[in-house]
Amino acid sequence: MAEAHPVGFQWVMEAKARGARVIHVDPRFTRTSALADTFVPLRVGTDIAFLGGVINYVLQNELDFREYVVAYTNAAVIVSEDFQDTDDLDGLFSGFDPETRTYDPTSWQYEGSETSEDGGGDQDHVLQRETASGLQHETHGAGVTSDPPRDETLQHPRCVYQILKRHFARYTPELVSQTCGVSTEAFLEVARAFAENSGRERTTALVYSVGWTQHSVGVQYIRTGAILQLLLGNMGRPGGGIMALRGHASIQGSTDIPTLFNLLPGYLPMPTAGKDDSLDEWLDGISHPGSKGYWANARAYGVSLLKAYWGDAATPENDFCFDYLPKITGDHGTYRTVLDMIDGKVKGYFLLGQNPAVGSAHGKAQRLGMANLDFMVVRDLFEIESASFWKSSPEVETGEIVPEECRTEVFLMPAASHVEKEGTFTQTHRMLQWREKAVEPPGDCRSELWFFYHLGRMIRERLAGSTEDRDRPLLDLAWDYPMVGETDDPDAEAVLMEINGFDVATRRPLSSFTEMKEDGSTIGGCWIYTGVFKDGVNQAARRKPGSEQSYVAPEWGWAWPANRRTLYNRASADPEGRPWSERKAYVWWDAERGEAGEWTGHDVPDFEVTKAPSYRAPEGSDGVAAIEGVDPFIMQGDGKGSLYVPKGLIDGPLPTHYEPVESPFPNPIYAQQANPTRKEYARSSNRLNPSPPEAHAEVFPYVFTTSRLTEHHTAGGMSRYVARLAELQPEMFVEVSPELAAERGLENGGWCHVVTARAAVEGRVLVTDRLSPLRVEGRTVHQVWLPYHWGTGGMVTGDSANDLFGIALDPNVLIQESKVGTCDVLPGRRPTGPDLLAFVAGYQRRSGVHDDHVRPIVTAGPGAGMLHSGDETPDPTGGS
Amino acid sequence: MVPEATFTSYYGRAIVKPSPWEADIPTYLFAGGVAAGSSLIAAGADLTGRPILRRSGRLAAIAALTVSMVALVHDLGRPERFLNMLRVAKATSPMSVGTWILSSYGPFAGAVAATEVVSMLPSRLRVGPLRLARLVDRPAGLLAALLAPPVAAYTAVLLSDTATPSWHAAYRELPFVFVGSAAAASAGLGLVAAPVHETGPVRRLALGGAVLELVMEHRMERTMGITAEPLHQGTAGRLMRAAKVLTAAGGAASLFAGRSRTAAVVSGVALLAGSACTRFGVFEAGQESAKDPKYTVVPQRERLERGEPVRFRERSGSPAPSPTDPVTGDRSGDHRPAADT
Amino acid sequence: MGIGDGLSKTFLSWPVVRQLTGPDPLGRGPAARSRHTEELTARTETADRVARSVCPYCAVGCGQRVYVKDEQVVQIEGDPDSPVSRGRLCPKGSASKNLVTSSLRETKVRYRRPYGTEWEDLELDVAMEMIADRVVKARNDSWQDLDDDKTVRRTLGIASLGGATLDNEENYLIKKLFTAMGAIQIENQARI
Amino acid sequence: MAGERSFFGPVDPAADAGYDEDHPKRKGFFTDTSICIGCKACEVACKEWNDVPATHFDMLGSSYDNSFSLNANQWRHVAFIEQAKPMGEQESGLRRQAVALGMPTMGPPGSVPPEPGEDDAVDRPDFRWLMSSDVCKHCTHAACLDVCPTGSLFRTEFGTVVVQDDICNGCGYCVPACPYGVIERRKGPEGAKNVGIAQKCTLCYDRLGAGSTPACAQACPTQSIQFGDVEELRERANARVEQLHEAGIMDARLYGNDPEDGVGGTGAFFLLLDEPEVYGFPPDPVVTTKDLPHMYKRAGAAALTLLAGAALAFVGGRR
Repeated sequence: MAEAHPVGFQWVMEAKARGARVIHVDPRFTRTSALADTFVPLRVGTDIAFLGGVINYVLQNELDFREYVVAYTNAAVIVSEDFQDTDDLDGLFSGFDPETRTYDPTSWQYEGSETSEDGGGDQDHVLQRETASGLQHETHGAGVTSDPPRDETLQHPRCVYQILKRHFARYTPELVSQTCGVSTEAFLEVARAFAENSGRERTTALVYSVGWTQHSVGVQYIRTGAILQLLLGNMGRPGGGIMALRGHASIQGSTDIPTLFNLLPGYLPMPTAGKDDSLDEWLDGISHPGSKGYWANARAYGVSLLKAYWGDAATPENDFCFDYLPKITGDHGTYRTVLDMIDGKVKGYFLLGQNPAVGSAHGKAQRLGMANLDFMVVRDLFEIESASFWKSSPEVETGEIVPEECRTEVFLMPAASHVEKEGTFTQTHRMLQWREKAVEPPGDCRSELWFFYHLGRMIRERLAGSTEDRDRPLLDLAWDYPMVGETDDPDAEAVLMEINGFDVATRRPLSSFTEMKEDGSTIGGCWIYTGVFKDGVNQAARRKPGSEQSYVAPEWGWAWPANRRTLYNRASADPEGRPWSERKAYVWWDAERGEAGEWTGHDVPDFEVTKAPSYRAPEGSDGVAAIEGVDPFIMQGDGKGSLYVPKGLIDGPLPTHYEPVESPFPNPIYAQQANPTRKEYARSSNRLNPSPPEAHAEVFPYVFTTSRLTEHHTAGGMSRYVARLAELQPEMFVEVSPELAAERGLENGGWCHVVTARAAVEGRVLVTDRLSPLRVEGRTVHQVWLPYHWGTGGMVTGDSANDLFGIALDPNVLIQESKVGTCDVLPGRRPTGPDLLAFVAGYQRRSGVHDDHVRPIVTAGPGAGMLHSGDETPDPTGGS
Repeated sequence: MVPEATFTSYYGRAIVKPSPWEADIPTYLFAGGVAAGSSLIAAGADLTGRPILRRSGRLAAIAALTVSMVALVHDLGRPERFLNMLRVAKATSPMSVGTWILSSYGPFAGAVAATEVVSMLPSRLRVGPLRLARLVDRPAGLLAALLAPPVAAYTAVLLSDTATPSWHAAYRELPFVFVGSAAAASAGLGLVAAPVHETGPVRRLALGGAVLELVMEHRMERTMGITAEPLHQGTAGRLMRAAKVLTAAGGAASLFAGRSRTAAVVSGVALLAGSACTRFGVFEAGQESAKDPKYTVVPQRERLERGEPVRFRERSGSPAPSPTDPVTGDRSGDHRPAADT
Repeated sequence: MGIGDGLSKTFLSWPVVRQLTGPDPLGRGPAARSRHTEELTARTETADRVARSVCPYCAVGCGQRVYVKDEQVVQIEGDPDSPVSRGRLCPKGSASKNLVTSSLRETKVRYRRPYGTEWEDLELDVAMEMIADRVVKARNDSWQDLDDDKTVRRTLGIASLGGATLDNEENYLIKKLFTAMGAIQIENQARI
Repeated sequence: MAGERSFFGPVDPAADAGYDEDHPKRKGFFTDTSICIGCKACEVACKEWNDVPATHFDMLGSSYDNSFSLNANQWRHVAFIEQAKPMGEQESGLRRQAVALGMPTMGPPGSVPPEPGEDDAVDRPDFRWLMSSDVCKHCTHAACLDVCPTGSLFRTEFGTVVVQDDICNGCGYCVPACPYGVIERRKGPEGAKNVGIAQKCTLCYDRLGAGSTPACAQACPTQSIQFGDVEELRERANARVEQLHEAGIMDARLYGNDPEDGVGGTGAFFLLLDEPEVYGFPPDPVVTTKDLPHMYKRAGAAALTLLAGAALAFVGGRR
């Protein structure tokens, strides 16, 4: 956190100064570790084992916050008797189909709902994996039965609590030590600290940076954290929670208002062909009729969005132009798309402030994809590597890209900087902050708002008069914004107003998504952002000084939803609505307020303000009315925190330790080596290093990981071109322990290169005690660390660490595993030119990842050893 | 010798910075010394009727002064701002003090050189105001001579009033080394320039200067502790060894300079060279001492280990030391080790 | 008179005279001050205006104040009012002015024609027309009404990556336009 | 007004330099290195505000320090020290390594199979990573200021020491005078402003005039760099040391806070966790001008010696 989010770290230091204990768990000793009370180094890719161990410690010693757990989580719910855990099936859950490598989740359901309408029967995990459906759950869990059978004593052998207890029983301190390379003593210290600092009077916050998501089990990493925090009663309470430290100014915003293939604004799913063929099918798939919670109103959100898109053309008669929405049919993610580029299936590619030639996994695939397009538009501040791939990428040196033979037409369009345009960012705290425009952009620099508005205008002009059905969505598009400024920019505030939504007839801005209508009388571009223009005021532009308001600072910017700063904060009060403790009071029920009592407190209550704790839903109710006074998790189908997830996750209802896709170790717990449901594009241009039980894993004996440095920003597009930052970390380097340096003959300040089946990357050697070898499964493992900021452009250049990774994805969200891999490390500089290709090919040969090599993905159960060449056909170009 | 010191540093990086000065500054030190000594010799020669020695002294002084001024200006980062030196008169700055000394000395040295040149003109050309030259000739020469010793001596303070370990630690003896060096060099120049019959005084001055320089240099090294090391190492070491040999040889040869013109020239050249080597050697040693954190850390660390950090202590019972001498070393508890830098 | 006054003023402002006549005989303080020093003003004081902004780097969301003088950004520093950052910035945020005023910034459209080996210049409006043409053509050429008999109404020929560094309003228009266009491979850093 | 302590000893430097009674309180920095995260925001914020050029684009291989030192183009410098020492009660995690599980070795080629007792070898000493942002000390008795022959370096009303860029002629004398090696003559790069003249931290003199905080202190994310009235900062520092000692970090000590030290105390002082020289500070710095009167005496004596010697040479020669 100190490393990549230094200013956020001030609050950790503040907490520390007030007596908080800071524990840092990381593969290497970082700037954060330097200031932590305790640093625990662990083997990369073993976080589930580590946190699973803490969960086991909590459960075995009954240290959970029982009152919270019983009232607010699904601990008491009884699960189907068909459910079989990984313990029974050697690393697989019940319902596994080795052919498709997916689960039929019917047996995971709550008792009694296995066959019900919203049970598992209708779930198509193959499709869900392809469409990264896990991302839809950013705001909510998948729809689950609202009223399952419960045992509040938590004694029923099939209640979630007991299942959890059995599931994690394997994660003993000894197993944690053996798997993670952490001493039992250090592990127990963390477990004790976690438990001791949670409960009625105290809370523990869990902070991760998004390296956690870059694993083939990334979603389950976070699930493990969530289970632990729910057990300890740390969710929805001040000083608790799980904080994701995201890495880009508006990455939260670009997820909320997604530029993502499977989502529409507000986490509405992109319709899937064959499943969402009508407005009703699409909306019912979201609202799960019969479920509790705010998703029951999905129709209002969806219709308001369609109205925002197609305005007057969207009418009840034509299902609000639902047909205009293109349909997805599977995986259209960025990695799939890049491979399609290599295969010649993509014609045009827009890069908007993103530098995948350096920042995405498997840099070579990225660049080869770019070299095989009709045209590419790069919008950036600088001439980044992705703009000049045709003349300066490593493949030009190796002869894989020949400028004279590369047909891609490239437009490098200079972009306006953050001070040259106005608009909102949504940062990691879900808060929208409005930026004022300071100056006009120089020269041809333009904002994305300008570019896309005018591009749309010009396309519409070209299609005007077209009678083609396909052109209706463009021609009917509501594409009319007031122009401002010297360069004819669309008015960003008008766009924000559309996002917020308004009443069509009166143009009165909506103050809350509860005002959205199903009949098309309101528009709203992103329902969760409704309220940002409450009372016609740009709430995101509020800047009441922090020193003049409470510590929650509700009058600075605006946080979705409804300006709530802590989600699910109803959980900060006990079931009766009283604060769990005076120390930790945050939101509570005040029976004296209003007509019959109201929720009040430091934050906007994340609950219906007048719904008393004593409220119980009438029989047969659904939607918001079904949320009872003791259901804090109002976006969940049952109003409860999910310790166990019967629906919505591709790889299992509970997290379980799988080895990284590339690992020098066999899974110490199960025969199933790695995530059996992961997405892997097996093709010659995407070689993955062998791992047990495959042979030749020893060719890549070391584990490597990457991360950011304080001095740089992701792929370097905003730091390597900036002198003040470039000089602070001017060269690519590789951190190794003194022990590894001795083993491989590496000298501090000298050169070394790191090799995988994809690439060899060189850097200067930094020998440091901050990395230390770990003892894992009875032997010593060395870990290597690389920053990933460099490329061939900018003021300081160097090899790109992301070139080392192959492509293997988490099945829930299709995010790549780019935080762990295996490698070899050699002293000196890497070969150059064609020799480099031969050098890497030599490693491929020795490690057995030859041309028609296919990895065994399922290593347990009846499908063990089955080859999944069907996942991907070899690419025609042959690749590397 | 001081045993090899163990000490801690930050990646072996220097703590204090070496001066940004290059060969200009030791050249300036040397030339300034020659100028000052030459002015003294010229005045003595004038008073004792040694016209060739007088002339050579006066011309040498202005030539050396010119060299030194050029070197000084050339060394500036912003030579065009040279005159900013006259913006203030700072007693705390040896360079400011030196500037004002030179500003006082320079005009007289220049004037007397001018009158000397006038005296060399054929009499038909000595017309108008030039005839007045005779009137200012001797007074100007004597004033130049009176101002000359500070010119020779202040340069030692210039170096010592720094945090450069080997310069600062030498501050007690360095002025004597430098005036000795100035005397020897200027006398050496006199030996080269003047006929034997006029060089009696400069032979004595040469010998005296050489002895003073050698003796005080020896004493200096003994009081500097570890910071004397750079005087024996590398380029500085070679220069200092050469300086000693040349100065000693020049001094010895001066004993025969009264008999042999050759010996006089040899002695003179050796003394000039010796003086130059001394200036360059001391300069270089200081630069090296600044580049190695050892010479900053070790003396200070030793002080701390002894429990004698440099700390201000109010003299008990007595209100204030004399205003003119606020900080000299007689205050109780004000420890003054040999090599405090 | 005037000249005399000027000379005397000049003489009296000569620091040596100030040393001799004032409270600073050593010439360390008031006597040594230059006119430039007396006139020194922080450029945050002389700025024409201040824009309230937010750091463009990571997702902490630190407040920034952007000082503008003569339509140039002259300083960017932390906004002490921000309850997020309390005026503090990390090295990247602190380098924001360097980012937006960097001489390496592209301010002209750069064009690389197919099989080209060098960048060429292109007028902005020409570039826009060319891009619009190519989008329309690529869309037409790769249009797909059906996929396995299922209605899809889309193109798989146009892809986009990026958005995490952009504004919400921009992401909104990007998604809106691409969706209307039928382009679905619209992705950003959140997938990475 | 100058006085008996103008060269050494506790004094209010602004008053000593001749500012009148109602000059502002002395301003300075208290840099608490125990909470420095080494982010270098101070370096960048300083360079942005003061337009200090970027010149050093080489990796040094000294932990994360690629800025080398304080110099003309580096007015803040963050030191990084990796040490085999414990940080108070901190559990670095790097000390206790492997637990011997007595399992059979199955190391692949390329990894060294553990020998009997290797676990002890893996059991390394403890570790800590120190970071510290260095800056000009703004000494009470500032040698750079004292030796400056042009009056370019001067004492401000805030008690700080500042170079006047319009005056400095680049004589370079301040460079060797500084006991901390802070100030330097700017050598380049070409086209940068103020090349050829002495450069160092001004404690953002222009910002102070506007009532603002110096750029580095304003940026510092963890308030490792604290700006304020020196007197108040000294109290804060003492309290902080006490607090750290209570927390078991007995290494904590202040550096430069003592008005009776060799430079009369510094305006920018530090809380360190090891000996000063570990961070590249001189352990017991003394302002060189403390000895200046003595130097002048010696030089006077030497000058008289020369005069007398010359006179003797001529007088004695009368024989």
